[in-house]
This record gives sequence, C-alpha cells and structure tokens, in this order.
Amino acid sequence: MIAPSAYLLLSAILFGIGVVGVVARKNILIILMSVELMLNGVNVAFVAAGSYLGDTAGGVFAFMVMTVAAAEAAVGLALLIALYRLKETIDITELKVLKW
Amino acid sequence: MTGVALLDQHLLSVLIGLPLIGAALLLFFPREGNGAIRNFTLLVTVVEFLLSLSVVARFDVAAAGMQLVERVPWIPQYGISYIVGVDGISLWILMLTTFIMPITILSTWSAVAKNVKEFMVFMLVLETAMVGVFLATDLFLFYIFWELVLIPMYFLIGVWGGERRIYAAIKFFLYTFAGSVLMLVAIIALYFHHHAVTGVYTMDLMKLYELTIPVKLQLWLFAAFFLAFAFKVPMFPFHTWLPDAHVEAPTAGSVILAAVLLKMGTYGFLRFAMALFPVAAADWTPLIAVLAVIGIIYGALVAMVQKDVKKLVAYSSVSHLGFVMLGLFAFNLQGIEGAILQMVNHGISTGALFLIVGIIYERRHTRLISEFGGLAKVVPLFCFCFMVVTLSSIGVPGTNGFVGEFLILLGVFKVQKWFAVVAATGVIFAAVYMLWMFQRVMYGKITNEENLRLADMNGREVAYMLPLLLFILWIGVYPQPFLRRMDASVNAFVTRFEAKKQAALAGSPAGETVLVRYFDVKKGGAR
Amino acid sequence: MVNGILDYLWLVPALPLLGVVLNGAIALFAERPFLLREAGLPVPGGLGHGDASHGPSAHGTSAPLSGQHGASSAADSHGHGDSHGGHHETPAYRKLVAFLAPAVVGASFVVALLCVLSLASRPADGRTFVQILFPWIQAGSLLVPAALQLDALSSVMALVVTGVGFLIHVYSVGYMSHERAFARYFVCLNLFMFAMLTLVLANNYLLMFVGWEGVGLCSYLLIGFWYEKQSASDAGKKAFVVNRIGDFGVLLAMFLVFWTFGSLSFTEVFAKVPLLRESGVLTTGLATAITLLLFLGATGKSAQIPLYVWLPDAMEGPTPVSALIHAATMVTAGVYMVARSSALFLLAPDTMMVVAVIGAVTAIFSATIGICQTDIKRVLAYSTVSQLGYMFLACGVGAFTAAIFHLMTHAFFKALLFLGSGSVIHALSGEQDMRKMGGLKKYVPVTFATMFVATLAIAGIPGLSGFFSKDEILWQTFSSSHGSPVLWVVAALAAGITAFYMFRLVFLTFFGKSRMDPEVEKHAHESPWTMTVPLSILAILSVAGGWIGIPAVLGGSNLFEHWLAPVFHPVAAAGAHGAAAAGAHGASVPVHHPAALELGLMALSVGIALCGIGLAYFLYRVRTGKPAEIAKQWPTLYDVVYHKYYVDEFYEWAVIRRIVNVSTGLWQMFDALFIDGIVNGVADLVRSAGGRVRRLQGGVVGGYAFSLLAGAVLLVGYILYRSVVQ
Amino acid sequence: MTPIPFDKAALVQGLYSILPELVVIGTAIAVLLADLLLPERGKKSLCHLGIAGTAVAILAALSLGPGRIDGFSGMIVHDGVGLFITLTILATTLLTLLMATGYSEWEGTQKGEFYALLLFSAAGMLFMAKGTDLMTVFLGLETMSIPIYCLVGFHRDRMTSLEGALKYFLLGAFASGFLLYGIALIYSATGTTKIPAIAGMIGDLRLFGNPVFVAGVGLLLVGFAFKVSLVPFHMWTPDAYQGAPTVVTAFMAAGVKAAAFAALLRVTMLIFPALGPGMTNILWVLAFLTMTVGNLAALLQDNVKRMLAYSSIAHAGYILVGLVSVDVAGGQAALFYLLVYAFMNLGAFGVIMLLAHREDDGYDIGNFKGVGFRYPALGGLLTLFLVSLAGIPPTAGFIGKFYLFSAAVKNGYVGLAVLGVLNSAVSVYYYLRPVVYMYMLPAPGEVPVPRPPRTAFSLALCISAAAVLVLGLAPRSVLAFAERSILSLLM
Repeated sequence: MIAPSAYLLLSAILFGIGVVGVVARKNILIILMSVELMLNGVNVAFVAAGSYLGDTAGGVFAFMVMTVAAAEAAVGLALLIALYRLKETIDITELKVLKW
Repeated sequence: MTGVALLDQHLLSVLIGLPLIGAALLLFFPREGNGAIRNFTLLVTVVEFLLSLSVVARFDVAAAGMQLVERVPWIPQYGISYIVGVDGISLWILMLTTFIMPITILSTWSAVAKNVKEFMVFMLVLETAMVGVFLATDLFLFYIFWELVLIPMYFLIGVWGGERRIYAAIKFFLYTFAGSVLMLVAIIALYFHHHAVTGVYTMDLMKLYELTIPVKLQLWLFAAFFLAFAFKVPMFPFHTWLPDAHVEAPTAGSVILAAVLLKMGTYGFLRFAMALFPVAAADWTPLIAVLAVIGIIYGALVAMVQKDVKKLVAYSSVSHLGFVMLGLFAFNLQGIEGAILQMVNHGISTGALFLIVGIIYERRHTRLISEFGGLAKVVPLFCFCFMVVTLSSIGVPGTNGFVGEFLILLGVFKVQKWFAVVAATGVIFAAVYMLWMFQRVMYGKITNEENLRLADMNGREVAYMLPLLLFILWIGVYPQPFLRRMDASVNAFVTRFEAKKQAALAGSPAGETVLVRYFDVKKGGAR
Repeated sequence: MVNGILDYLWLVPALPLLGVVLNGAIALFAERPFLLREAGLPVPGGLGHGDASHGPSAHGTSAPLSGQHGASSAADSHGHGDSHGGHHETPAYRKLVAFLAPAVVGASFVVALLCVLSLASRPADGRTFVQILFPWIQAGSLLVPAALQLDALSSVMALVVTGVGFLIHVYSVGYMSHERAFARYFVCLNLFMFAMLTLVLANNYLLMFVGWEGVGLCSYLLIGFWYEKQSASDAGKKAFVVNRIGDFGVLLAMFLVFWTFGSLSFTEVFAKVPLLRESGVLTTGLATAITLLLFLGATGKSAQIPLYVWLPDAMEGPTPVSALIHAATMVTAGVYMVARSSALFLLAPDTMMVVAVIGAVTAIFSATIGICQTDIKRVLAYSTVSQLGYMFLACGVGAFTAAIFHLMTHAFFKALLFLGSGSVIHALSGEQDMRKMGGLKKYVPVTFATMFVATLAIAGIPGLSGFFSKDEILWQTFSSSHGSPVLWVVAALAAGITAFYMFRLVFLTFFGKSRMDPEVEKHAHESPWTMTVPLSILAILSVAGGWIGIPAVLGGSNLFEHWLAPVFHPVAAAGAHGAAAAGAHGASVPVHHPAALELGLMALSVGIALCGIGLAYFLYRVRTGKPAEIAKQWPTLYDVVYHKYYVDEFYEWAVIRRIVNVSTGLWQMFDALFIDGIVNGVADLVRSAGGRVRRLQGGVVGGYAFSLLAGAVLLVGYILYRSVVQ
Repeated sequence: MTPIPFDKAALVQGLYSILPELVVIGTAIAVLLADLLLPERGKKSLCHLGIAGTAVAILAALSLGPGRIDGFSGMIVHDGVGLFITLTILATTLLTLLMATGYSEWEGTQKGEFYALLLFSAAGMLFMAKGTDLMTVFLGLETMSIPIYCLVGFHRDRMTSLEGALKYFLLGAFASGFLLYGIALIYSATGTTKIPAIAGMIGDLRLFGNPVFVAGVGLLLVGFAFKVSLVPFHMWTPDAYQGAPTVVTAFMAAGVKAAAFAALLRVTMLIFPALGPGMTNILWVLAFLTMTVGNLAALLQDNVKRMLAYSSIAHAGYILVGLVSVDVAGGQAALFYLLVYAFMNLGAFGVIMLLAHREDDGYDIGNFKGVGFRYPALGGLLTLFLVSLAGIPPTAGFIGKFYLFSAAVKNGYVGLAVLGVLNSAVSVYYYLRPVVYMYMLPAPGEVPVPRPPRTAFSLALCISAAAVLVLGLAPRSVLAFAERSILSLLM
C-alpha cells in the first residue's frame, strides 16, 4: 500500500509538467496536450483521494473531468483548424494583432 | 393635492423640481425654435425666482433652525432620506441662485447661437442641482446634488466655450471631482461612526450635528471635507482651475461659476466642515487663515498684471473668496455674517462683471485689455454700469462690497489682528487692479478703429444689468433686511460650535469605533 | 423736546443727493443721447442720429469731449472755439442743470444755516444734536445707525462746505458753460457735496468713513473728468489709490475703536474715554495706535507727507473742482477728523508730536516746491499742501480751534485763489503756464482785485482773515505745552516762503508786460458774472472771515474760540493728565505767557512775511532777470526743487515697479509654472503610467499564461506562508 | 439485493430547483431544431424564440421565489443569491438577445447555433451561480465557457475574432486546470466538495494548518480570479473582448462576471473567513491591483470597445472591494453592483454598437466626432451610461460604488476605499473622452450614419437606461432584496 501522499506528489508533478508546457511552448497543439496533461494530473489526485477515502465520488469526478477535457479539446481543435485555414500557421506567437 | 397646497407644503421641493421639469419639457421643443426655447427657459427661471421670494416671505426671522423642512424616507434601511430645509445661512445664497439665473438666461440671447436647446436644458439642470445643494440637509442628498452640478457645467464649458475649452472643462471636472470623492469617503465614515456610537444609521445633518466626534477622527474627516471645499472655493494653492475655466467658459457659464458654484465651497465649509468638526476646524484655522490671506494678496497681485479681462476678474475672485474664508474662520458673528453677505455680494458684483465683459466680448470678440481704451465716449451707458460694478467690487462704501468686507475684517480683527491687517491691504490692491483695468478699457482716447462705432447697451442688456445695480446699492445702503435674517442662525451656529468644541475636547463618549481605531492605530500622531 | 428746524437736518445732505438724482436722470436721458448724436454715434433705444444741424458738422469745432482734437488742454480752452460752434444750439437741459445743481446746494446751505442758528440758540453745553435716520448695519454687538450729528464743530464744517460749495457751483455754471458733459459734471459735483456733508455731519466713524471714501470717489471722478486725457485719468487713479492707503489706516483704527469702546459713535466713544482711562483698558499705547492709524488716513486725505503726492496731479481736474475739493473742503477732511477725535489724540502725546512735526515739515517742504513751479495751479496746489501742514501743526500742538479756524479762512482765500486762477486760465483760453502770462490786470480787473486780496490774506497781512488764523497757529506752536520754538521757526519760515511764492504768482500773472502769444491775447476777456460774483463774495469773506476769531490780545473776543469750546474743552477736561489738559486749554488763554511776547512774535511773523513779499517784488518786478541767474548758479538745487525733489519718481521706482514686477513673477513663475505644473504634472504622470500599463499587454499568449502562473504561485505561496508556516 | 429506492419527491424537487435552467436549455434545443426547419429568411424568428424562452425563464425564476430549495442532494441550491444572480444573468441574456436581433442582421450571425450557444452558456452561468458543490460549480463554469469560446470566435473568417477566441480558450483551459486542481486538493484534504460541508469542517485547526487544503483554496481562487479577470489573471480579457462580436462582448462582460462572482461569493462568504486575514489581504491586494491596472490601461485606449474591456476589469476590482470585507454589507453591495453593471455595461456596448456602424476599426473613438448633437438620443444614452460607469450621481453606478466603498469603510478598510474613489476619479477621464468626441469636437466631414436601431434593439437600450436611472434614484427595494439574499446565504 503506497501512501496517498505519493499519489498527490505524482499528480503534482504531472500538473507541473503541463503548466510548464503551456507556458513554454509555441505550438498550439502541444499547448493543448499540456493542458490535457494538467487535467490528467488532476484526475490522478481525484482517483487517489477517492480510493484512499473509500469514496466513489473521486472516480466519478475523474470521469467528469475527462468528458469536459474532451469537449474542450473539440472546441480547441476546431478553433485551431479555423486559424490554420486563415493564417496557415499554428504558432501561438503569430497571434498578436490584439495587444496593448 | 391642489397647486396651492403643493406650494404650501412642498415649496422647497417645488423650487428644486421646477427647473428640472422645465428642462424635461424643453426636450420636446423643436431644435429650430430658438425664440420659443429662450422665452420658455426665461419664464421657468423667472417663476422660480418668484417662488423663491415666497420663501423669504415665509421665512421666520426669529427661528434659528431649519425652516420649511420636508423629509421623505428614501433608502430608509440605511437612514438615507430626502430632507430639505432653509435657514439664515442658506436663505440668501438660495435667493442669489434663483435671482442670478434669469439674468444669466437673458444674457445668452445673442451670445449663444448654436445648440440653444441643449444649452438651456443644461442651464436648467444646473439650477436644480445648485438649488438642491443649498437646500439639502441630508448628507447623501447633498453629495448627489454636489456632484450633479459638475455635469452640466462641464458641458457648458466644453461645448460652448472658447478655443481651449476642452482642456478647461476636463481640468474643471477632474479638479473638483478628485476633491470631492474623498469627501464621499469622509461622509461614509461619519455615517458609520454615528451608527457605531448611537446604533442609528442616519445621513440627517441635524442628527449628525448632535454627535460628538473624537478629535483624531475629526481631523481626518475635516481634512477630506476641506479638500472638497477648498478646491471649489477655490482657496489659494488649489485655484488654478478657476482662471482657465472662467476664460474658456461662455459668459453665462462664467457668471454662474462665479456667482454660485464658488459659493458652494464656502457654504460647504460653513454648513458641513466647520459645523460637524469644530475642533478640527479650530485646529486648522491658522493654516486656513494663512491660505486665505495669501489668497487675498496673491489673487490681487496676479489680477493686477493680467491682460485678459476675464482672467483678471477670475483672479479677483480668488482674492474676494479669500475674504470670505477669512470671515468664516473668525468664528464670530461679525465675521460669519460678513462672510455670508460677502458671498452674496461677490455673486452679484462678479456676476455683473462677467456680464459686462460678455457685453463687450459680444461686440468685439476679444477680451484683451489692450484691444480697448476710450470706450467711455462711445458707450456711456455701459461705462456707467461698469463703473458702478467696479466700485462695488472695490468695496466702496455705499455699495454692497463695503458692508461685507467691513464686517469680515471687523470680525477677524477681534480674533486675529494681524491677519485682518494684512488682509485689509487687499482692499488697496483691489482698487489698484480694478481701476487700472477700468482706466485702460474705458478711458483715454479711442486708439482702435473698431471701437469707434461700438453700440451701447441695448434694452435687453440694460434690463438684466439693472437689477444687479439695484442690489449693489440696496445692500450697500440698507443691508439690514439681509443681515437680520441671518442673525438667529449664525448665532446658533456660533454657540453650538463652541459647545461642541468643548464637548469633543472633554473627550466625552467617543465610541471606540472601527474608524476611531483605524486612525488611532494607523495614523496615531495625527495631531 | 422740540427741535424745530433741526429735525430737518437730514435735508442738508439729502438736497445735494436729490440734485444727484435729478441731474443724473438728465445726464442719462437727455445729455447722453445728445452727445452720442453729436458724435455721430448710434443711440440705442434713442431716436437714432440727430437732425442734420448737429452731427459731424457741429462736432468738428465743438467741445473737448467730442473728439479728434480730444479733451487735452482744450479742456479749459474751448471757450472761444465754441462761442461760434457750440453756443447757439445750447439745449434746454443745460439750462435746467445750470439751475438745479447750484439751487440744491444753495438750499442745503440755507437749511444748514437755519439749523446752526437754532443750535446756537441753545445753551453752550446743549449744543449737540443727534438725528438717527435708520439702523444701517447691525451684527451682534455692532450697531451702526445712519445718524447725523450737528454740534459746534460740524456746524462750522457744514457751513463752510455748503457755503463755499454753493459759490463754486455758481462759478462752475459759468466756467463749464462750454463743457459738453455739462450734466455729468454737476452730477459729480452734487455727489461730492452729498458725500462731504455726510462726512462732516456723521455721528459715527463708520458713516464718516462712508463720506470719507465718497469724497475720494468724487475726487477720482472729477479729476479724471476729461478722461480722454491720459494724464487726467492717471491723476484720478493716483488720487484714489493713495487715498485708499490712508483709508486702510482709518479702517484699522475703526476696528480698534470698536473692540475697545464697543461702539463707533462719536458721542459714546468720547463719553467712555475717561472711564476706560481709569479702568486702564485704554492704555496710552492703544490710544497712540488708534490715533496714528487715524492720522495715516488724514495724511492721505489731506495730502501730508508721505501721501501728499496725489494732490498736485489732481490739478488735472477742472479748476472749480480744484477749488472746491482740493483746496476748500475735501482735503481738510483729515484736519476735521483729527479735531473730531481730539479726545483720543490728547491721550497720545507721541502721536501729537508726530502730527505736529509732519505738519510743520510738510508746510515748509511743499512751500519750497511752490517757489519754482511755473504752472499757476500747481503753485496753488503746493501752497494748499503747505497750508494743510499748518492746520496739522496746529492740531499737533493741541490747538484744534486754531486748526479749524485756519481751515475755515483757508477755505475762503484758497478757494478764491483757485477760482481766480481759473478765471485767468479761462481768459487765456486754457493757458496755465505763468511764463506765458503777465500784465493781465488790465484784462481781468475783477479777477485781479479779488485774487490780490486773497494773496494778501494768505500772506498773513494783518487785518485779513489769513493773518488771524495763521498767527493763532504760530502762537500756539510757540506757547502750547505740545509746541516748541523750533516748530515756530519752521512755521514762520514757511509763512515767509508762502508770502514769497504767492506774490511771485501775482507779479508774474498780472504785472509786467504781457508774455502771452498774441492769438491768445486777442481773446483775453473778463469772465461772466456767474464767475466774478462768487469771486467777489469770497474776497469779502477772505477779508472779514477772520474777524470772528480776533484773539484777546488784540482786544478781540475770540468768538470762534468760544463757539468751539464745548467741543474741545470738555474733552480736555476729561482727557485726564494735566499736560493734555493744559495743551487743550492752551488754545484758550495762555496764562503763563506775557501778552508782550505774543505781540512780539506776531510782529516778527508779519515781518518775515513782508520780507517774503519784498523779495518777490525785487525778483519779479525790479530785477526780473535775477531768478534765471540764481537758477544758473545752483543748477542742481534748482533742478531738484523744480522736480519736486523727485518724490514721484522715487515712489514710481521704489513701489510701483517693484509690485508690478513681483506680480508678473508670481503669475508667470508661481501660478503658471509651479502650481499648474504640479497639477498638469500629476495628470501627465497618470497618463504616462497608463501608457506603460498598456504595454504589459504584450499580445503573446505565453506572456499571458506566465503572468497567470506567476500570480498563482505568488498567491498560493503567500497563503501557504500565512496559514501554514505561521 | 434490494432495488435502489426511487425517490420521486427528491427528483421533482431537484428538477424544480433548476426550473429556469431547464427552460433555458429547452429553448436552446428548440432553437437548434427550429433552425433546421425554418427557411433562410425566417431565421430572425430564431432570435425571437430565444427571447421568448428567456422571458419564460425569468418568470420561472420569479415563480420559485426567494425561498431556499435544495436540489440533487445538495449539489445545487436555489436560494436568495441564486435567485438574484439568476435574474441578473437572465436579464443580461434577454438584453443581449434583443440587441442580437439587430446585430445578427448587420454581421450575419443570423444562425441557429449562435443563439443556441448563447443560451447554453447562459444555462451554464445559472448552474455555476447556484452550484453549492464545487463540482457543480466547475461543470457550470465549463458549460458557460465552452460555448463562449465558440461565440468569441464566431466570425471565424476574421482574424481578430479568431485570435481572441484562441487566446481566451487556451488561457481558459489553463485556468480551469488550476481550478480543478484546487478542487482536487480540497477534496483530498476534506473528502468532500460540498461548500457547506467544507465550511462546517473549517472549525478544526488541523484543516486550517493543512497545506493541501490551503493550497487547494488558493488554486480555487485563481480559477475564479481568471473568470472574473482580476489582475494579474486578466490578460485575456481585453483581447477576447475586442475580438469577440460586440454582442458577445457585452454578454461576457456582464454575464460571466455575474456567474463567477456568485460562485466566488459563496466560497469567500463560507470558507475564507476561516483562513484568517491572509485571504483578506490577498483579496485587498487583488482588488487594488485590478482597479488600478484596469483604469490606467483604459486611460489611453482609442478603441472604445477595448477601453470598455479594460473598464470592465476595473469594475471587477470595485466589486471585489465588496468581497474583501466579508460581511453582509459587502456581499449585498457586490450583488447590487453586479446587477447595475449588467445594465450600464450592456447599454454602453449597445450604443457604441450602433455608432460604430462596422466592426473592428469602427470602434475607433474618432468616429464619434460630432455625433452628440447630430444624434441626440444616442449621444444622450451613451453619456448616461458612461456617467453611470464613472459612478457619478444620480445614476445607479454611483449608488453601487457608494455601497461597495461604504462596506469597505464600515469594516475599517478605509485605505482601500480611498484608493477606490481615487481610481474612480481617474476613470472619469476616459469615460468622458467619448463624450468629448461626441459633443465637443466637430465632425471632420458628414457625421457617419449609425446603424438603424431595430425596435427590439431600442427597447433593450431603453430598458437599460431606465434601469440605470431607477436603480440610481430608487434603489431601496433592490438593495433590500440583495441584503435578504446574502443573509439567506449565511444561514
């Protein structure tokens, strides 16, 4: 039996990787993935906590999060495609018409 | 209820409401029909004035407190209500407002050509706001009117003003707004302090008067009020918005600004800052007196070297208002009554001066003194009016200006000899800059061809100048009717002031409120 | 008790006021349109441009005010130009004014006279009548009624003012007959009478102050009457401002009086003096302060050093004005006030000293200036200053009676001198420079005769009014406890100089061969009766005026003295300590000086005066070239004196320039740069901050995400720190 | 093996508690279906359908009354706050739809999905506002956000629109990550996600000192802060607002703020007090930063739309001032201000929509020259709304600010109040700038003709104007309502 804190640590690491990805990367696709990574970190935390507390809610939440993640991904990709159609790029740094 | 009953029980509300209603009706006038619009506005203001006369008629000379009071709960759960009333302090300033208004309207006949409709609407809204300021005895209501004044004035300057009008308008707005927002915080603080002490939420000035406020809190609240009012007066270092505003504003704007808006500041000091925070007021007196005296001399000196007549008059206002402030902070009967009278006087004579300037401006489209000279010959009637107004502004005995200044200086002399002495020199300077200006404009030979065939004042101009001249002489020769109606209230003010001061200094039930703690802890060494 | 005529005392000032109103109406509704039409200007509301007869054609030749050739010294000169141009079309309103203006003043003289008589009929100690008209200003303990007071002192003043005033009004009708702004002139003149009478009849300081500033205002208006002339309007302004400086003193004095005595009315204040004196409230220091401030006012109004500078310039006004305001009445207001406040002055020996010295110095100082002046009116102006100096000298030595006495006689002969000079100027089409006169006595006999009498009077030739009053002053200066021989010497010297320059004036003007340019000479003519009659009356007064004050030593029973006694003596009696009392009594019978001494001094002073006359005769009749030589011998001295010791220039440089520069500095440096700099600076600061904050919004998502992350880290970090670590 | 008992009553109550949401969702679906059936020219009636639906929803909400109704075993609750915010949101939606009638015509958003998305996100807002379980709140938040991402990018052939959408989306997803992680941590620390339950446990200090929990709350706050765009989590706001179709901008500014603040309110009211002064200090700083940065950045904007975006940031700051002082006065002030803000903000956007007469560069302030006297009604309305936004009497904006700041003063945050009023003084400068252009600067040539307002559109403007004035002059009943709501939340 591994201590729950270990799971939390794992989730934290996952989340952190995701965060760094979002901040650091230019490619929109990769940023999307990093976001997914963050959410997965969250899921780990939920599941771990749920099982540790012997509460099913945690697992349920994980599923909800996945669903939401999916929905977000859908919208994200749609926007991505629209962008590509318009500017033929998926480099986030290209997006700076709007500023100041 | 019938109209009579309405007037009978809600006279003051009617006074506040009438111009607003007039403005509302005005919106339905066709934009083209300037004549109709003007006449209608004039009618409204005249009716307003007549109604305000009945306030004087019904005013009880003996009563010290608020009269013709009306109170309607407004936001009862927070003790905010619509309370209006008039007493000896506000009576004449109210009258000044309603009196100057028709005159101003009449003066715009030919001066304002574009967007007459909007102009008149703003004028009427402005009148409502001003009357409201002087009648409101609920702090919240007062603040609302106080701020409401800014908007129409902002438009009057910004839309119908001279070439740097936008700068002037924004400067005027921000200057005064920035000053008054802090007062809002102070009002709130006072309100909660009252609740903390008495357990009652109220904005009713009369109730707040009864409150004894711990000294440190007083000092801070007074500071906030001081800013708001000092900006408005304007007192010496805060005056720079005034010349710009005056120079850029249209004649009517300048007249209202000088005659009424500036009085809002001095009135505010008397009605709120001094009455609510006596100890602080007393503490601040040296500072304020010094500023006032500096203002008197400074304003006079700077006025002397102005090239633009309007600017000159603007700076002279700084000087005159300095007298008023000095009088108020003498805290004795002569000083305060003199100050109140001087508010009215300044309203009349400076208002008249701006009208005078407006008259030549309309004809020559310049206000530079150097453009004129020798006018006396071509426009004798104008010269006569100008002379009388000038004399009243100098404070020659027999004109209103003298009575006010004399009482003020007399009052100040009792408490602060040297301030009075220095201030009195201002009387000399006043003569210098006014007469010099008068000489350069009216006397000498006509040097400028364009002035050779100037038209003298026409019937309309005489019509609105005459009442002003009459009052200049009346107040100068027989000020009793005016002074008598102030007596009771001012007396009460002075006595209450002393009493409250003692109470606060005795440190009577302070009420350890959040605020008191706030200031004691954070700004400990306030004194 | 029934006061009879006294109840109509209010008519005395009221009548001139009536004149103001009526003439004002005429000026406004008849004269203004008329003049505008003549100048060919539109008359708003009026009947538009006049019929062809007036209008440009008429206004070429017409009056000073109408134009191109301007008011400038044509001011007085228009006479003949006009006898063709302006005359035949004299509109009716002028006749009306010409009647009304003098009439009201005459009427008020009559009323005043009656009042004074009925006052005289009372016992000496009951000769104070107060009439309260209405409550004027009331604020708290301050109760100032508009009330008139007629007592010995004010009755003298009232009579002088209304009497001389009436004569000068009549004179003006003739003198100004060609003046365009005829009605306006008389409005001002009547207004002046009203103000002056308010001044002398007021029963409290505040109301007196109203008259005080009122006369100042009128003098401003009348000096600048020909406002198209730069020098005239300048002079007017100067007069007003300088007087304001004095008024400043009076104002403060009133404050002190009020907060000391709790009242401003003469009767109450003076009644309280002994009491407060006992109780020690009214210290000598306080009395000195009050009186010095009052005297500051007096120096302004009565043109004493250092504030005398306005009076000579005031000669820019029409000559009758100079006679009325700047010789006979207004300028003596200061003396009146000091005399009125004698009760207070007597308590302040220091002030008395100051008054005496300043009086004496002014007397001699301005007398010397008088020597070199060439403008006939300016000579008279400086002589006025110096005569006023005498009066103050008298006050200073406690001889208030003498002061008032001289005030009265001076009013007669100085008015006469001015009117005479006016007549001369009138005859010479506006020439005022004595170097361009001479030999006039055959042209203007009446003027010459009357003026000569006045000159004798002012020179102090025994038997004439001037002699008695001046000699009284000299004697008091010598004998009174406040006086001193030194002052006597100064005063006597001044008397001599006076005699000198006055005769210089007469000789230059009326004797010798004509130095007039022929054009002028052709027109030289005696003035109309409206002018000569007043001259003659004044001449009589200048002779006989003094006889009511013949001192005991000359076997006279100083009536004047006794008349004024109730005003000055009770005061002296009350005025505590002996010196003051003696000083005041000194005015009556100088017991401790032998009559011989008095007579001796009298003779001596007359002698000095005669020397002056002789010198003048020698220089300007016998050796007419001499003055020029003297001038050459001491050029600098002559220059300095000729330029009035450069006092005006000094003031200009030391005061006016400074103030103007400072003000300009304040405005452009402090106001525009500093204060507004701060204001706009704050605004700019905020705006530029706005500009920077915007730039944070770089536009790149990475940056946004980073700021979000940073915020999150800080936030969580802080909250963890706060709630876990602590 | 007993069958799961079917508790009909609970279900009914649950459905009843979310009646308005149901109506809105139903309308959305109806719109989608109708879109299939209707011919091209009939599309505009879609909007009318939406309007009708929203109106019904409002009635439904009112029919529920202020009483407390728990639904779905405490996942969601209809209480005072719920009702107040519900009405605010529905009002926003209604006004938005009314304006959309016109806007869709000009900008070709005359599509079923447009309205459907609007309604869906409205439903999401409602859920978020009423959720008492962090999970519900999260779901509501997503249901709100995802449609809005789409709406922002609705002009998918216009770069600005797309860019705004992408930025908003990416950062939004990023932020919800934080939110979720916060929830997860809280869950793992407390074993529940129900706000009241957590509030119950707060008492014991173990929890207070528990870093997991505390960090969780912190992250939770970050998530909300992002949605209400508090500095420094605000970066997306100006870009998204500027890029989005203007109706959507108006909708977001008012609606999202209302929903997110409602959720934040529940959390702050119930949980923050336990965390001691630390949390308050954070809020204090956030409020200050948000007000100041928002106002300063807005100062020099020449694009009115972007200016209003920054101003909306500033307003988030003002509202937060109400939350800093965690008490009835503050909460009530915040609620009241949310409502007021909805009206004045929508009104302002509505007018500039008309004046701009085309998207993007149409919003340049230069276009407003000389409009005031040429089109008095529009000029007057815009002036009114701006004055109200600036918080000058006698408008609702003033009353709102007055209560926010008085709450702060009451609880001794005088400094914050002073900073607040000074900020509003600064803000006057940029709120008056359009006025200057409209009235004080002459038009270069002929004043560009504004878009012709349709009846519905003008109705929307009139409603907003009326609301701004009425709430300014007679706010007593609404204030009382707000107060009751907060009280109901606390008990």
